[in-house]
Amino acid sequence: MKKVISNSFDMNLMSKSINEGFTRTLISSFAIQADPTIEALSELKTIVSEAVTNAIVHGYQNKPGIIHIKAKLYEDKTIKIIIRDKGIGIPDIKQAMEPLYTTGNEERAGMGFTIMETFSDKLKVISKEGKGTSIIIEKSLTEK
Amino acid sequence: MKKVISNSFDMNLMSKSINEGFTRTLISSFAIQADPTIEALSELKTIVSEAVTNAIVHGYQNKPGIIHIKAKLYEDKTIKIIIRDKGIGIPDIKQAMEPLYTTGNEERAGMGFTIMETFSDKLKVISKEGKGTSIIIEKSLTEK
Amino acid sequence: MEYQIKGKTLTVYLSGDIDHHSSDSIRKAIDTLIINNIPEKVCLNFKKVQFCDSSGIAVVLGRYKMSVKMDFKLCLEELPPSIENIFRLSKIDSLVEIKEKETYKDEKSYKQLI
Amino acid sequence: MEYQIKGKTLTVYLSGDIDHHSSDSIRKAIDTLIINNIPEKVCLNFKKVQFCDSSGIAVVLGRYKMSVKMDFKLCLEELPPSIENIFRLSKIDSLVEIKEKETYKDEKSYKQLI
Ligand SMILES: Nc1ncnc2c1ncn2[C@@H]1O[C@H](COP(=O)(O)OP(=O)(O)O)[C@@H](O)[C@H]1O
Ligand SMILES: Nc1ncnc2c1ncn2[C@@H]1O[C@H](COP(=O)(O)OP(=O)(O)O)[C@@H](O)[C@H]1O
Repeated sequence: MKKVISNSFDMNLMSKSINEGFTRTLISSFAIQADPTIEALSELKTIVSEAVTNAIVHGYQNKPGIIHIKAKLYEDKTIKIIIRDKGIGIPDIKQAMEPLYTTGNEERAGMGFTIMETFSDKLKVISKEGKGTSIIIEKSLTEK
Repeated sequence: MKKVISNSFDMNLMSKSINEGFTRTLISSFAIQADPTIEALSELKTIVSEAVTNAIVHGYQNKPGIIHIKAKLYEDKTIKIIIRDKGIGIPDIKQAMEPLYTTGNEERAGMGFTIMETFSDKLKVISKEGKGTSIIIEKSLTEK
Repeated sequence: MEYQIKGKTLTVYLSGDIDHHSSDSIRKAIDTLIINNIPEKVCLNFKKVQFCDSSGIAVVLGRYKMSVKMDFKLCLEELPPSIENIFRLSKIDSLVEIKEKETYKDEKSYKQLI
Repeated sequence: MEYQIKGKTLTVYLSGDIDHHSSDSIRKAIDTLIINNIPEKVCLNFKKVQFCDSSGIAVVLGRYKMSVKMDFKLCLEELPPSIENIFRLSKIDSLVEIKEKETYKDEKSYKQLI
């Protein structure tokens, strides 16, 4: 059955670390329209924070770039979020998703993908070297 | 002198009245990066609320549509916001901007433009009948 | 939204955000209270209002028209500065009594005294 | 960020959001405190932390490595449930002592007794 969209937006945003907090506020004030549980909202903020940080740190290597964020809220109180960068891309997605794997410095723990996977109902990663990365997340905002 | 941009985003959002509150949160969590005065932030939220409401109520006549929001934050702590709809447009902008003038029902006070003008440093309205309306606002976020 | 009826005075304690999205239900709630209680005075208290734009002005203007028709006095109470600002812009203060917090307090203690 | 030194124990009271944006200054502030005080035990208190993602995990893992090198004990205090959740995910609890609020309280009163 096709899901009915109750609200949606899409946004282009500068790749700056100050926008990590901004996108968390953005996504929670959007998702709050579905009257989510506190836990679901907290998990959603964490997912978005991880994905946006990865676009900034890994995708664009802390250099200027544009992050694209798309969100759809459905009548069944689920949310779909796509976070996309046109950065360096991921050569080996399977390896990248392993817990503790990181190409970053001591600032990174290699736990971003593990957290995103644990907190979302569906997680899809599409990436092409030199082209960029898209993270597609689906999550229910109600009691499990 | 050309102003230096410190942050920017642009967004497409569904024309729904529930998004009036969402865009207020959006703009304040963006503008807060410039460490604004409480008064400037409160005025900015009001400006955006009026412009977005107008797009929903007048531009799209409460029917489905997309509202486009673009915001630029400058290093000198000023903000520029463009709110655009592709709705019915304004036939006579001068008349529309008069205090108490409204084509709406008793839900409207005809004070939207007056408030936007009072609270912003610069306000520009571009509109074409049948094509849509753009509101361009510039505002300093520091002490006057 | 809460309300209080004291003698012939209805006080409606508004709260949250008053914008186009919320104004319809606020308007309906106030009108139901007025119609059910036929007060001689209606006070709208803004102390707990977080945000108010010109849709809130329209709510007040509509209740003012109603007050003329139904012959009651309308007053606004405890306006936060930013809201008082936009109400003065639209000259609402020339139509409707705006009670300062002090006046309000004094009147209350006065009522308690008599 | 606040801190307290009691005997050879340094407690750092973290606050606000711990993310990639803020983690660098948090890391530097903790390290300066450690280097200036050469404590035997370092407790990171998370009571006032509003948000923490994997960048916070990296901060803790980094301080753990430091604790091995510089020979001090590291512990985490008063973790909000959502943060404890992501710390357990990354198995930090097998490296670092996680003090429950209760234990913490008990120990404090104990210290005050002796
Ligand atoms: N948007 C991205 N663009 C390029 N590489 C990425 C991106 N996201 C993740 N990666 C790669 O996947 C690895 C693991 O990511 P993650 O699990 O989030 O941990 P961390 O961010 O701490 O490194 C990263 O170190 C990086 O090599
Ligand atoms: N985005 C828009 N699209 C079409 N018409 C508009 C738009 N914004 C404003 N107008 C016109 O200008 C009039 C005055 O607007 P405003 O001062 O905001 O008062 P109000 O919204 O209360 O009517 C509106 O009644 C409408 O006719």
